[in-house]
Amino acid sequence: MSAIHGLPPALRELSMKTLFKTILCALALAGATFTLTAQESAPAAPAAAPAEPTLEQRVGDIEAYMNNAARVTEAGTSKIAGPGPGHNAWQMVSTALVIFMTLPGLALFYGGLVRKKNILSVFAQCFGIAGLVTILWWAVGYSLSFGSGGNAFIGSLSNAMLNGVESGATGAGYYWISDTMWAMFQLSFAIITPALIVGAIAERMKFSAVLLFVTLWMFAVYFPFAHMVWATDGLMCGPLNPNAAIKAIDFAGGTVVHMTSGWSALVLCIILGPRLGFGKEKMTPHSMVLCSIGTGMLWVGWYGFNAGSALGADAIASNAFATTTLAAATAGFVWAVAEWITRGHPSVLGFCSGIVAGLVVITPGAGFVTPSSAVIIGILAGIVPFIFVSYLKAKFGLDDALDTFGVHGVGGTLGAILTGVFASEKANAVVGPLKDGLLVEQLKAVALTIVWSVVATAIIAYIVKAVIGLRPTPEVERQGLDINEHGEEGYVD
Amino acid sequence: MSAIHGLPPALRELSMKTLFKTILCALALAGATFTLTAQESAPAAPAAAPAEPTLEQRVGDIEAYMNNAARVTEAGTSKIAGPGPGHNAWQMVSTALVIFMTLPGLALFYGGLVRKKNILSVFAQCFGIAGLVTILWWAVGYSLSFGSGGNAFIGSLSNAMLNGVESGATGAGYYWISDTMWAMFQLSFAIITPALIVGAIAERMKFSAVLLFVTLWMFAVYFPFAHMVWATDGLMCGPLNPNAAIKAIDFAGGTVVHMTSGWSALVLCIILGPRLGFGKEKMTPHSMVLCSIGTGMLWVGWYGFNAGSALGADAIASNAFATTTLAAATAGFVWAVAEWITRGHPSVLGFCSGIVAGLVVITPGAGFVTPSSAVIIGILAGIVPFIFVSYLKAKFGLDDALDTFGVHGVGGTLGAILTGVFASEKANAVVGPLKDGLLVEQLKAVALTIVWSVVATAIIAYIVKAVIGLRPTPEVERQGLDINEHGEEGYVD
Amino acid sequence: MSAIHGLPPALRELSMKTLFKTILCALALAGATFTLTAQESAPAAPAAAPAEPTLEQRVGDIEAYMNNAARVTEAGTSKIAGPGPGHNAWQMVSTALVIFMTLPGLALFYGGLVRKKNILSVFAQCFGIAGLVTILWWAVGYSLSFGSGGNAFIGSLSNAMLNGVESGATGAGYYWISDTMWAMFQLSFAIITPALIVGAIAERMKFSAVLLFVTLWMFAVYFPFAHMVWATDGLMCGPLNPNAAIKAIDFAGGTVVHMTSGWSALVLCIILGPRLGFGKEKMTPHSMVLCSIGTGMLWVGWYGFNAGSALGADAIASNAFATTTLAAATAGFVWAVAEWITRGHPSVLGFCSGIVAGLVVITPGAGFVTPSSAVIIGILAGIVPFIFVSYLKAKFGLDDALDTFGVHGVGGTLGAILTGVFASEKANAVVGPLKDGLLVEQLKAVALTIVWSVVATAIIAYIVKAVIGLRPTPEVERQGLDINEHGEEGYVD
Amino acid sequence: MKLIIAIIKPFKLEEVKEALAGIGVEGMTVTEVKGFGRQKGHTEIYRGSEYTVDFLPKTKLEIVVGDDLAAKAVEAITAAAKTGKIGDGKIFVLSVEDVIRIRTDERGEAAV
Amino acid sequence: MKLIIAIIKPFKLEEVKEALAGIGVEGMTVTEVKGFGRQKGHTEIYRGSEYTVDFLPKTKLEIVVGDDLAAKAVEAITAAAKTGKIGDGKIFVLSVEDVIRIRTDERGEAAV
Amino acid sequence: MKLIIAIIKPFKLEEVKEALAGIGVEGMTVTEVKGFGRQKGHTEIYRGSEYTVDFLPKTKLEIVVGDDLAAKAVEAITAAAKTGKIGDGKIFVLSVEDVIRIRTDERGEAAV
Ligand SMILES: Nc1ncnc2c1ncn2[C@@H]1O[C@H](COP(=O)(O)OP(=O)(O)O)[C@@H](O)[C@H]1O
Ligand SMILES: Nc1ncnc2c1ncn2[C@@H]1O[C@H](COP(=O)(O)OP(=O)(O)O)[C@@H](O)[C@H]1O
Ligand SMILES: Nc1ncnc2c1ncn2[C@@H]1O[C@H](COP(=O)(O)OP(=O)(O)O)[C@@H](O)[C@H]1O
Repeated sequence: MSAIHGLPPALRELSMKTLFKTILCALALAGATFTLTAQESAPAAPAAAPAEPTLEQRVGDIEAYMNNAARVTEAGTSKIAGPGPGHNAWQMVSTALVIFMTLPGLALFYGGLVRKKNILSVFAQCFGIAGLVTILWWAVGYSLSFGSGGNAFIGSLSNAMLNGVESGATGAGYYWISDTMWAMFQLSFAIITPALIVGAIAERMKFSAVLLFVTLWMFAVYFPFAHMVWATDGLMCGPLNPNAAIKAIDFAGGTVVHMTSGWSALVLCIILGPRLGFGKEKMTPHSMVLCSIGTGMLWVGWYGFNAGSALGADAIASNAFATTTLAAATAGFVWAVAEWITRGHPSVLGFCSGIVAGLVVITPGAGFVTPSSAVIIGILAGIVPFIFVSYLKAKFGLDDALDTFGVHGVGGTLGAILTGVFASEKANAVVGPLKDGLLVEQLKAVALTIVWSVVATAIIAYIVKAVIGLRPTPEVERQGLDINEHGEEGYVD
Repeated sequence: MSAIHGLPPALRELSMKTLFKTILCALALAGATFTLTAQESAPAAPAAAPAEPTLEQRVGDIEAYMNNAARVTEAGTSKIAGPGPGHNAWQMVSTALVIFMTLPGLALFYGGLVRKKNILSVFAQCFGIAGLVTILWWAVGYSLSFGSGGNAFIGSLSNAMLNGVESGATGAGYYWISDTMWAMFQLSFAIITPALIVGAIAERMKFSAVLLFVTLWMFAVYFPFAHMVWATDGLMCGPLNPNAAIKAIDFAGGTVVHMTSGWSALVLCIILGPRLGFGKEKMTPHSMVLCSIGTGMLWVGWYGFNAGSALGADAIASNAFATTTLAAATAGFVWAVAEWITRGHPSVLGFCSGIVAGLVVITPGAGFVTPSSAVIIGILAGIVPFIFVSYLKAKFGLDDALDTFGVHGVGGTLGAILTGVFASEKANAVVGPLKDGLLVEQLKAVALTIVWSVVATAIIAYIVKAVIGLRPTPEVERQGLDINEHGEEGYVD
Repeated sequence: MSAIHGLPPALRELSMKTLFKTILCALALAGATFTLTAQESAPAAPAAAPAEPTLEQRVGDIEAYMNNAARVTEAGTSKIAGPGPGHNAWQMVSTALVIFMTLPGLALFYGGLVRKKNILSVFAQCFGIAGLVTILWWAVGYSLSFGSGGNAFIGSLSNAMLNGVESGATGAGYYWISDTMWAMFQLSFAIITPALIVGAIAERMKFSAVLLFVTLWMFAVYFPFAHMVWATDGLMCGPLNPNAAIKAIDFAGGTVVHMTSGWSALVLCIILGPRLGFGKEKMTPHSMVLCSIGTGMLWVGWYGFNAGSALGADAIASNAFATTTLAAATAGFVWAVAEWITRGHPSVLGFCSGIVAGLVVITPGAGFVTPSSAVIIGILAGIVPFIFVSYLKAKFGLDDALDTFGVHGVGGTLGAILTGVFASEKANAVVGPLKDGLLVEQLKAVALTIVWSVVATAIIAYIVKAVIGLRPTPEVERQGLDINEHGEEGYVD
Repeated sequence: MKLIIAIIKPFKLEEVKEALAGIGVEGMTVTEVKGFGRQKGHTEIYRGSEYTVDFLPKTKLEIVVGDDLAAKAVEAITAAAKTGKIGDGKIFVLSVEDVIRIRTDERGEAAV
Repeated sequence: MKLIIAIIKPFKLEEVKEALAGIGVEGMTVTEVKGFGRQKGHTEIYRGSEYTVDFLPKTKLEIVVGDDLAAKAVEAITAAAKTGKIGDGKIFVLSVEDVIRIRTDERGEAAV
Repeated sequence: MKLIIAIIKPFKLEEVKEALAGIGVEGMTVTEVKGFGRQKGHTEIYRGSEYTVDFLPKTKLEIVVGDDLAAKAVEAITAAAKTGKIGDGKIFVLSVEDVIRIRTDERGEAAV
């Protein structure tokens, strides 16, 4: 609560009332619009023909494309109103890469870390979440996140069923990418975020409970955060919303993706309780091979995540590509060396953990910091989550099975803060006007994200527990989720 | 036969004679041109210099690039005659993605589903087909499919050995992609199509028989279909051939890829007979982990397949990207839920099957239907093949080992029909003039594809059986193909 | 030594003195600059505003982008001075693909070939090298390779810590890609090259020794070669350096990547000695499944390597895409058929080896030869390394555990020579003025690469041996590197 | 009581299991093993090297039965596992001194 | 000397090991096996087909002990492995004629 | 007849097999097992947790031989498997009541 009191007056006024209205309304509307209709509004009739652009203007438009900038022609007159090929190509690639991160990237990364008897449950959760979230996103999720005409906390239902999202139009996301690709790119983020939570509750949550939890969580946490941080009228959208109550910046999802999932994971894993036999039985990863493959895929897929968040194949994307590479490689190396020094062995799990931590921590700043800052961020990313995971976690007796909180929660929070420290207009002109006091704004965003995620998750978790229960029977858990919940085994001789 | 009688007169006239001439000629010519020659025709001498384009025209050409449209300058005068970077980049990415679908995507998807002792045979078949088809494609395949100067059923030999396919030229495929990339993109389709058949005959066909079968099948089925459906003078190329006897549409290969392979798989698997012990011994997938990895790769690779078929990074590609995503995710979820309801468990194999079914069914319509139609198509894709595979297949006593027919045959046919139902000019202007009566044309295309595939495959299968035999000895089959046919084991302790 | 005497006088003069100065200076400077500083030089102040470009010039610049050519406006006046979207998008994709080649591609390819007890050591080596080389590259490596103001053998320290490498600038690599992406693309090559060496020394080298060896090797071999072959003032940069002493061509790294790593691998594996039990115990690949997955990933990733080396999504890239595909598929098929004929079985390892050999051999010529030449190169790539690996290796009693020398050393050398034979201005205009006497220049480059790599590796290996020792204790080697060096097991039941 | 150890061809497991169930054997323990006998293995080739794999995959059954059932069990296994080809496997019979059912602490024949 | 063969539930391994260490048993050999008994298996579904998996994963311990320790060892295992639910497993006791420690060539009880 | 159970270090398998072939032993069955004895295991580290792995991979041989060959077989195994280091393993000798060759129905020494 005190965190809320630290918010600026404008926000305080809005917050409590609008917030609850928002959550309730989102949940309510969801049901209402969840009916399928194949009818779609007719395409907008062409307005009265405006003046032809001059040759100079036409060249200007093309140059704008080259520079990933706004068209110079008046609205509706551009001869190249559709998506620009290079930027749109990169957006398609990036979206495919982010989907690759979840399937099979994250599924392998997490799947390798569980015991043999639960590997398929991890895959089922990732596949199930991908399907569920896609359907939600199409129905109302995109619209609640980015539909126009909402408030600072949530969008609207004006784009339900992707109504009005035209593949030939641009501008919903950025100047030169197809509006449809914007919706798809954002979908890929909406899929991976709840999938990250799976790591904290692995090996001991019912499949039905996972799906119900995720459904509610998307409405209560994800859609509002996507809106608040990345919609032009969002509460915390520093770069685009001049009226933002919190002028924070988040390039590719430090708060929206990693902090929400990480802190929610913490709460859910506490409410759920530890795995049977935790602390007594050996629970070593059953396949560091799969985990390593997943790590490589996450690394590569993350270019879509970070460099794709430039929304164009421009200089910002190139910079984000470099910062991502440097942070990931450095953090992986530092984590392994830290293990080497403190425990005598540089482990493959150490490399994997460090690489993912580096990727997480650089995410919010990827397009805002310079490459050399990324190296420093990478070093910190290899140290801070390492200390948490290796020393502090045990103190708290947490069974964050695959360290979702340790890596995404701790790392996402660290990243959001370091973005405030290292963001530089040398890397991105957007930073210029926001740099003053940025760190404070970042801290406000961090505080709001933590409080919101923790409270919402606690409520949802208890609802799910009450309605269908969270955990399988002890026998099922002992024998493994794979054969009991999915009727299959991961490996058959 | 009666299917043929249902064809329009123009076609009936052509068909019987030309058809057989085509197949025979293709087979015959193949041998003749299969000799290697490094000499290539000299590049065409530049014609007498035409008038310089005006500045306005030059800007028009660039705008045409931006819109993935035809150049405005006269032929031979454009200052930007080569491939356009954004579109060509996307074509390269797409081609790489489709190759990724086969290697390792499909190999893993299928390989995970066989028993441990046959995993390498699946890999060998995929690798072998990739090599064989590439060599055929370079020698004559591309030319028989797309070489100019052919008839409605088959191309010519004018581009044998990729002669005349210049990387600096455009137009063979579309306005702005390199002709070479067109040949490579199509090659990636030519590789995966016969590789799909492998699923029906897994665990019990000799490697040599697979290679011989595929060689003949490419000439008798694939090259003709690629030509008929996608060449500008092809029999069923509705969008590009004003004289097409069947004005059907197939965006990314519902007939060419999935129906030909699926129906051929059915016939081949019947002629081959079931695996030893089928119905008595347990034949569970040996690794749902590998199958799941393969599914993820297929999903991601399919963006190259579908969005790549727009032949440019334009609005159509963006739409195809969205329809592909929505159909795949929805179908996966629906299939798993259908299992949950009917059998008590949502299995990972259910998710994987549904995802692939969704991808298959959306393929022919990916660039022709709207995103919301894709959701409906996804739902049907999660139900119809599910019913076939789970209930009907057993009735027929089929040993379609990995369900190539159930997913690609049934799904491809469903997709071709649904494309006729849902294609909309809102999604793609090309649909406009063809929409009237489209469903009937689609049904004709479906009928022709089934009849042709079934007849050709039956003939080829019996030829291969007569010449070298189809099946290994029972001992070899019992012990596994890996150690006997390839001298290796998949896993060594 | 006699190889050196065969060099042209200009080179002979330079060589001995400059060479040693270069190596020493590189090693010395490295230490000095290895301190971290977050300060970076201020961006260059804008020069006095030059004349506005005319509309014609502006259109010319855009056309130059379309054609991946030099801007027509005066330096500093272009309205589109930044990276061009299509080309830059392709460069980002290519870089991601090359990173995918190492992680997880190469790690899987090699990891599948070792025994179960050493699989994680291969992953650790790949991850460790990725981290180490990235840090070196950022600190001084890029600058020593491509920093301006160096000599024919090595760059300078002017771009240490990527100072002056701006994401909004172009020209460091090529006309339209971000300078930052050039640095990242080259980084991905710098990572995979030493990682290739791992194959020769697998299962028997201490992790610390690998890291120390690689550190020294980068300074003594990699950075100089990247400079000599690809920097505009490099000793062997035929296409860009009019003063090059050796006017050789190497499109994507036949000498720089495959020959340096292959020949160094040979020397290192001899100095290291064979694995305990070599020739007596069975040392079969523990998982041809992993190896096959890795092969598929290498194939797909290689498009970034080869087509990415066009530094733009242009006709040259398209041609390189085609030659890469044809050579890989052909070589894989030929190798397997060669096995079939000589040993009775086409093995999956045969396909994998052939595919990688095809990719290696086409690499130096990918953008310089025609597709049909690529087929011939593919055939040779399937035969020559096959003969070496299957027959000659055993004669020499070499324990090149995973055939790094057999495939990359032999294949890289073959490729460099065949590039001299098949390079054609039909494929690439750059070849025109160099074609005369090209084969001799290629042979000189080959000789220099072999001598340099062999000598430098021998010295470094003995240094590492003296300082920290190369091999683990016999017990550790017997029990496996995984549990002893990394405290983990690859597979846990 | 007797411990019957049977080494059989893996694909015969199902049939043997059914044959044993037929005569009232209610429990058994199965292990995957590698067998070395008269049956020849195969050759594997990896690049330069050829390896003779002379260990073949076999399935080992361990069945404890009362003395009365032992002969019938051996017969049932022999009948079900036979193909008549080399490599069909062997059966070893050992004497068991005591049997304990962990769940109930029962001992001797009652625990079998 | 006796050879004690115990088939237990896999997750009980750690407890049984500790119980045995408690009474002075210093060595044992562990094998992963599949067990078939009164405990029912589960059903697996793969597309069209349902399979009943009636073999359950079990862990087999082989422990050779001197005659004096045998009874205590059986007791320790029984106590540690019991859950009271079906599938807890069985213990078989066989007589061993000789034991040899390879490293030292020791024989008999001294080698145990 | 005797059942010889030998627990050896995995990398000694080839040598032991050859030694046995040398004295005329024609068949054996091999199982991968995990051994627990005086030899210390190693420590594995996974993020926050350290695990002591005290089970080491071992190879178990089961060889049935006629009474006459038993002593020689034990000797051959001991000689071939010895490294002199801790963890070399053990050999247990049990008495076998009957042997049946499934293929031929032969029994007793003839079936070995
Ligand atoms: N003396 C033996 N001791 C232990 N196991 C044996 C022995 N002889 C054979 N076996 C097992 O029986 C299997 C079959 O024996 P083999 O000699 O191949 O054929 P057959 O059963 O026709 O005599 C072997 O693979 C091995 O596992
Ligand atoms: N007669 C037998 N011979 C060999 N192993 C047996 C026998 N009976 C049971 N087992 C082993 O013991 C395990 C447990 O037996 P089961 O009948 O399921 O339960 P319970 O231990 O409660 O009697 C089985 O899975 C099997 O491995
Ligand atoms: N009492 C025992 N019962 C069963 N197996 C044993 C016993 N003692 C040792 N073993 C097996 O022998 C292996 C080697 O024993 P260990 O005590 O490590 O060394 P050593 O052979 O030098 O005495 C163990 O790993 C275990 O598999």
